[in-house]
Amino acid sequence: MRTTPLASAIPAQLGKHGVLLALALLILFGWLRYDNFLGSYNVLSLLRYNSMFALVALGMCFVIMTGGIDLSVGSTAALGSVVAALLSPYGAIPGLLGGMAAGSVIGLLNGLIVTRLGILPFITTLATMLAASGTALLLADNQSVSVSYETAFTDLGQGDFLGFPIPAWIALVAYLAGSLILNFTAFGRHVLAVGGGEDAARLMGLPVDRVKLVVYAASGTLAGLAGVILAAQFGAGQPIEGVGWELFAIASVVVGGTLLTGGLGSVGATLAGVLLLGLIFNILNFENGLGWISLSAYWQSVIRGAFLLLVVILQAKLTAREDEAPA
Amino acid sequence: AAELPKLEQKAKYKVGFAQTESNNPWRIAQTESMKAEAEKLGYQLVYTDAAGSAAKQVADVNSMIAQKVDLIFLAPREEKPLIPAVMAAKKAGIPVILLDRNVDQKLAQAGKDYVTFIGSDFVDEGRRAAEWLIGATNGKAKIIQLEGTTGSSPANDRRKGFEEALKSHPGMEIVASQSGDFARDKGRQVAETLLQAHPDATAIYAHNDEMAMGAIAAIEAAGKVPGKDIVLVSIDGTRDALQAIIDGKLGATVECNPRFGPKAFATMAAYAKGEKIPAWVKNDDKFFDASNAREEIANAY
Amino acid sequence: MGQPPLLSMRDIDKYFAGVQALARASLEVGRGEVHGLIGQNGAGKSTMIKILTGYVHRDGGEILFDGNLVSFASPQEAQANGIATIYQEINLVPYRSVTENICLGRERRRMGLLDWRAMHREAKELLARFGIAIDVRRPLSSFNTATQQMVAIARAIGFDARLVIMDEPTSSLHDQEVEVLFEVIRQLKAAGVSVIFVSHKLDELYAVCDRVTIMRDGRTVKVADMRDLTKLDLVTTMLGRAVAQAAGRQARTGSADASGEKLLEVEHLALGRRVRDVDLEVRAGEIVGLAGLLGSGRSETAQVVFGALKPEAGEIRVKGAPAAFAEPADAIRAGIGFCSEDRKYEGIVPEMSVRENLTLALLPHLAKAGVVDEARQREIVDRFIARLGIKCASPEQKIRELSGGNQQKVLLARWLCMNPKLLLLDEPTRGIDVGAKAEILGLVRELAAEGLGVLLISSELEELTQSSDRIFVLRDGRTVAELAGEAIAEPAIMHAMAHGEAVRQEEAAHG
Amino acid sequence: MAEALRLRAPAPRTEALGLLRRYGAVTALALLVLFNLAFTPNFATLQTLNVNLTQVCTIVIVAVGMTLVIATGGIDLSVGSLMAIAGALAPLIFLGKLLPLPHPLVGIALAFVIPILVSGAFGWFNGWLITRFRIQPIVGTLVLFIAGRGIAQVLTNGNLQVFKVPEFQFIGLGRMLGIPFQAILMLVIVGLATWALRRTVFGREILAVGGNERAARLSGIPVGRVKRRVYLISGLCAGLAGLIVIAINSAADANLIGLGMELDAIAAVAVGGTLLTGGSATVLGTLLGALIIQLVRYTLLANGVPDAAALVVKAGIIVLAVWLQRQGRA
Ligand SMILES: Nc1ncnc2c1ncn2[C@@H]1O[C@H](COP(=O)(O)OP(=O)(O)OP(=O)(O)O)[C@@H](O)[C@H]1O
Ligand SMILES: Nc1ncnc2c1ncn2[C@@H]1O[C@H](COP(=O)(O)OP(=O)(O)OP(=O)(O)O)[C@@H](O)[C@H]1O
Ligand SMILES: [Mg+2]
Ligand SMILES: [Mg+2]
Repeated sequence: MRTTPLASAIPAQLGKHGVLLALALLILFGWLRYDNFLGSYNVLSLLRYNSMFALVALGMCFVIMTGGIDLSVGSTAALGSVVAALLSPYGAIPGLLGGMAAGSVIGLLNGLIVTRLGILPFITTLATMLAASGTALLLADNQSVSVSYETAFTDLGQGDFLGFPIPAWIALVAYLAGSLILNFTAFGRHVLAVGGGEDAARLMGLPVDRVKLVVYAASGTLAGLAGVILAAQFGAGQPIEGVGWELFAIASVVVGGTLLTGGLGSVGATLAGVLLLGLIFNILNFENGLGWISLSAYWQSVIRGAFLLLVVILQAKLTAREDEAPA
Repeated sequence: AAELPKLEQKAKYKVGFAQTESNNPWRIAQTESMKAEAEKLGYQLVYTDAAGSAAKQVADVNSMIAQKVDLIFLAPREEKPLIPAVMAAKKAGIPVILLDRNVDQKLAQAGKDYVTFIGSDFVDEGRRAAEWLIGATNGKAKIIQLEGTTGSSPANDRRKGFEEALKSHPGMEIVASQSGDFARDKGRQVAETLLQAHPDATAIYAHNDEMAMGAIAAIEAAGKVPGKDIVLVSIDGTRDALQAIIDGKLGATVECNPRFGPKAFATMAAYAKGEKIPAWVKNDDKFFDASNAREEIANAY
Repeated sequence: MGQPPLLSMRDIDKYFAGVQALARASLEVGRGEVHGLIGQNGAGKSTMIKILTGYVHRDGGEILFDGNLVSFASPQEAQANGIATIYQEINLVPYRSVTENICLGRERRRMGLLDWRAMHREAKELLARFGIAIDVRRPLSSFNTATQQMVAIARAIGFDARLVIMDEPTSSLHDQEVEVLFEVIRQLKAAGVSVIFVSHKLDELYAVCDRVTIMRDGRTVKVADMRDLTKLDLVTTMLGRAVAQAAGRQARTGSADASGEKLLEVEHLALGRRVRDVDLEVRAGEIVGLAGLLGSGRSETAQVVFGALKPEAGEIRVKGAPAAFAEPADAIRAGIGFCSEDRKYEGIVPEMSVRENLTLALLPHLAKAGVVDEARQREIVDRFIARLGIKCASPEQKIRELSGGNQQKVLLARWLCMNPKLLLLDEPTRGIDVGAKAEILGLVRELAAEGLGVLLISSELEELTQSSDRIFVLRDGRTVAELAGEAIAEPAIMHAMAHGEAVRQEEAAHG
Repeated sequence: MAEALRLRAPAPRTEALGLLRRYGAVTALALLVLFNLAFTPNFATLQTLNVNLTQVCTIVIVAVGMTLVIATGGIDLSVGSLMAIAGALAPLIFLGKLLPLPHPLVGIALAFVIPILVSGAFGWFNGWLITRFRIQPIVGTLVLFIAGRGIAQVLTNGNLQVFKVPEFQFIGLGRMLGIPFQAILMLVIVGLATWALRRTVFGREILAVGGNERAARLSGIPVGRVKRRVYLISGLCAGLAGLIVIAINSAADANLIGLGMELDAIAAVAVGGTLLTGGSATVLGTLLGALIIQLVRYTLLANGVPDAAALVVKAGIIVLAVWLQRQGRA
């Protein structure tokens, strides 16, 4: 991308390299160690499953670039899945739109509380996280809501297009759009400016509040979309799903080299981050498949933590080097 | 729809066990029992843990399919969201045996989409708890219900069974019903609060033993005597619970045996031989109270 | 002309937490006029401007812009109405590219998408007007304070506004850039654009302004044509008293200290592209000036000496003993103080009180067993507030609420109260009014007389020549000249700053 | 001229807000108490106070550590997991599973010391990670958030450890002068932290680092050490809380100890009026914040509000309380 200003290119590039390197190594490791690891079945179901997290992480990426954070994405997705499931009998489109709308509502709520009441994003979205899952449980009457198999709704999650999972297509399109918006629209640059220095952005006359509002709304909507896929892929709206999704998303974004303090970020690297972290679970399952050391769930979380540590340190080292490099 | 996939007879199998979560004694006992049995038979066990997420559990099953296991034991996190996993396995020609929870019968049937369901009946557990309590209080009690994790199917079913059984007994009144997340600490805190708000309560029904243990602590903290001032009944049959029964603190507990290993692999062998497998291989769960706690505690988990 | 003035602010009142910052202040700017705005630190200049641009809301008064009543809700709105502003603290986004910092808010689009080529070109062209040629794609943070200031100005010019406000734009500029800036201002004037120009440097006001408004304690005390106003009038009106004319060179502690012990010796210091080969020496009781063009490496030299940056090569000796400080803390323990040029990002702790800020570096000495001796703390704070004439509601006031100049004074006090042996001052009088400036330089000299060694980095040659016993001149990170005694004169320094290599060769030839 | 009138809103308003801000949390708490007195069956009893005090202790203790961390501009997601580690470790020690014990009392003594030190060490590790590699606190502590519980589970193989050791359980069940011992612990810790923040150099350093890190460093404040210390303290607090939890339950369940504690603690800090951006902190506020959250929980349970609805109400109250706090800061 010749036309991207180096300013955002350099760090993002390094971030990319860090995560891409790790990703490549992990894939190589899996390929050498396990049979059928790169088999189309595994790859496709991996993509199908992680497309949900990809969408959530995309929204998170934008929020974080403004210097904010959105803890509500997980339960927003759950809410979206419930709404979508309830609407699925009326067809794929109503389900889709319904789920996304539910997400948008939570997202807008976040945006409004953050901008109008001036409450910090962390605490705001912490609250809406509770609210969203509460609402989901109420709507679903405390249990999973079966989707209708009469309509084409389930294709949104289970269907293929050109031999490629539809959810993955959706995520792909979303990321292309995201990258385009970030690098080639005024809004995208404003997002980064707000994250780079809110007061400055304000004094520069940028519509800071509107930018934030839109970003949170977008994050909510994407979470809602993830919820729609959740419902469609597993045939049920699940009010108690989405636990810990926000942390998964944050981790992917950071692993992708985006600064949590805002102002710097890369959409593509975020996607790589999602795949990287998603792959860990898959690898661990295959490891158990070898049947030598059948890892307990506990060791798995220890290993996952250690791995995150590794990647984050690698990431930090790269960015640090970038800082020192004579600008 | 297509035929139920067959399982050819082999000396050694590579079987998958998709566990729901490992964050409570019951699940841990279940996993141990499965691993032990697999070891005994010398089978290779592909074990995955969904950490309480139905979605991840489906992904886990998919990774098993990718690894071309011979058969999958699935302990469904929930009834509906696991349907895709069952169907995917069937499509890949891998038979599935469900453990301890069934899947939505409208969407998948035993003998057609999966081999069978081995397990207890949560609704029935709730009913048995209710029946004991009715007897123990001769039909008159103000009950506090400590529910399991909101939205989880055992919580829903155990509540359903219990409340249905009480319908015919106007003397049995549920004064408060709140979730204790199947956890001892949360159960304790909720019990403390509810006892405070409802000092007239005479009985507690906990959806599992852990919460019952918490409730006992709460009752004692409130300066009352568990078993006398307040009657407790719960579900699972853990060693703790049986000890509490012996100590006279807990009234009774409905067994919900986690040791699925032997029965699960036996069923698998039978299926390989081509025997006819019933749609529901019921666990005949015991019922523990003062009468049998002493002799049973030895082999409780 | 019958036309109403472009801007007239009348009877503006402003309270901050009950304290009155502006009292019926007024400001009137004609069309195509360059209007000076001057006043002591805390007089209310910046507040006046922030009120005009809608960044803070006024508590009273009215604003007429182009003849009609206005009340901008936000800088955005002011901008949209043709008012471009350069605020006192540089307010740009460090991480983003120069282009973005210039073009944000009025992006160029092609088919709905950003047209980066056009925007880079525009940024280049705007900067070219200031004789600056840099890679506009690089993050702003990779350029030095002066360049950043120029970018801020370029941004403001970029909006073809009808009123351009500059709040102390020259505080971090060098004479060269200042000249360029003036040229641009004249261009604007010629184009009929009005300019509000805030500065503490009198010469600058006389150089560009047609008229001037003098503020004092939140009031407008005088409006006059620049021509009809002598420097003395201006200063006395502004301070409300006569100042002891800033003492000239003769008042310096004199070359006697050439004998003083060597506090600091720096040899062949190098760090990256900015510091290549710096030699320095500071003796006890001596004020050593450090001159150089922008980006010549002075600040980073100071930061290296202070242990804030790690040198790649060279030797630093303190009192003869080799010293390589890993952390500023070590340098401070060795009796060195450093007052950064970047007040906002390296100086104040905004949420803390004046008291806490002032004693921040002193804390370890104020503590008995880790517990702060608050009585002593207060006593010290009160003393320095008095001594430096810091204008604040009380020592408990949050420092962010102080005016720029007063914040600077607090930061100076932070180091003076340490009574250090060696003080590194990077642009210490930036944004300080003439009265305070004379006081501060006087104070520094007193301390020097008591044996303090001072390294004074300043962009004001006058300041340097007046205060320094010795001056080192840096050029592109190299020490290119050392001037002492009678050799200290502005022409000599300028010559060295401009074509230093030559000088250096001569020296080499001699030795 | 209506506009001018709107603009002419000098001192009084700001002072009113100042009051609100100073007493925002208190007001919220008072309202809650009044509500309960009105609607919650037999609320006005000592036992109620007792129940709430004992239940809030662990949150407060953890939240105090969290307050210090947040004051430096950081955050600590790992507290829940650290509680689990400490909680899992203690029984292993006094039940003698880890090391042979010359005398049971020795085991009990060690069971207090070692777990707290261990979780403190992990806390320090958080700080080291964050300072050494300049990793964002949220991510740096996320590592132990994930791995920490795993470690605790590995220690115990996920098994529940039940015990009856009165000497040990005193911190959870004991009483001094009729006051629950854990409540006394809590008050002592709150007092200490308040004093340290107000009077000591360390307190100033914390606020300076949170307020402007670069300035703090240039003023000779050992930024790295300060940060590592607050995370260490946060770890110690979490460890202590972990011990209290298992003591009350006379059982340690590595899977559940302190689950979700990080969010409760952070909420308490925020509701208490400490800025999550760092540079300011009020430990007493945190205490109030925790009490508010606890009382909300109690109120909802006691009045039989179903879990789902309770979540929504909680959300509303958190936002409201924090908003009250913010007034006057505006
Ligand atoms: N945000 C604020 N809160 C409280 N008081 C403030 C605030 N901003 C400015 N003040 C007070 O208003 C008065 C005027 O400040 P202002 O910044 O306008 O002075 P100034 O003329 O710009 O001084 P300088 O030349 O040093 O920049 C000062 O006394 C300052 O303490
Ligand atoms: N990459 C960077 N990020 C942030 N600040 C920087 C960077 N590079 C240089 N600076 C700052 O820019 C300022 C100017 O750089 P330098 O010290 O080399 O020139 P100088 O002679 O001090 O110029 P000035 O007159 O602006 O102080 C210094 O304060 C330096 O710390
Ligand atoms: Mg000013
Ligand atoms: Mg400099």
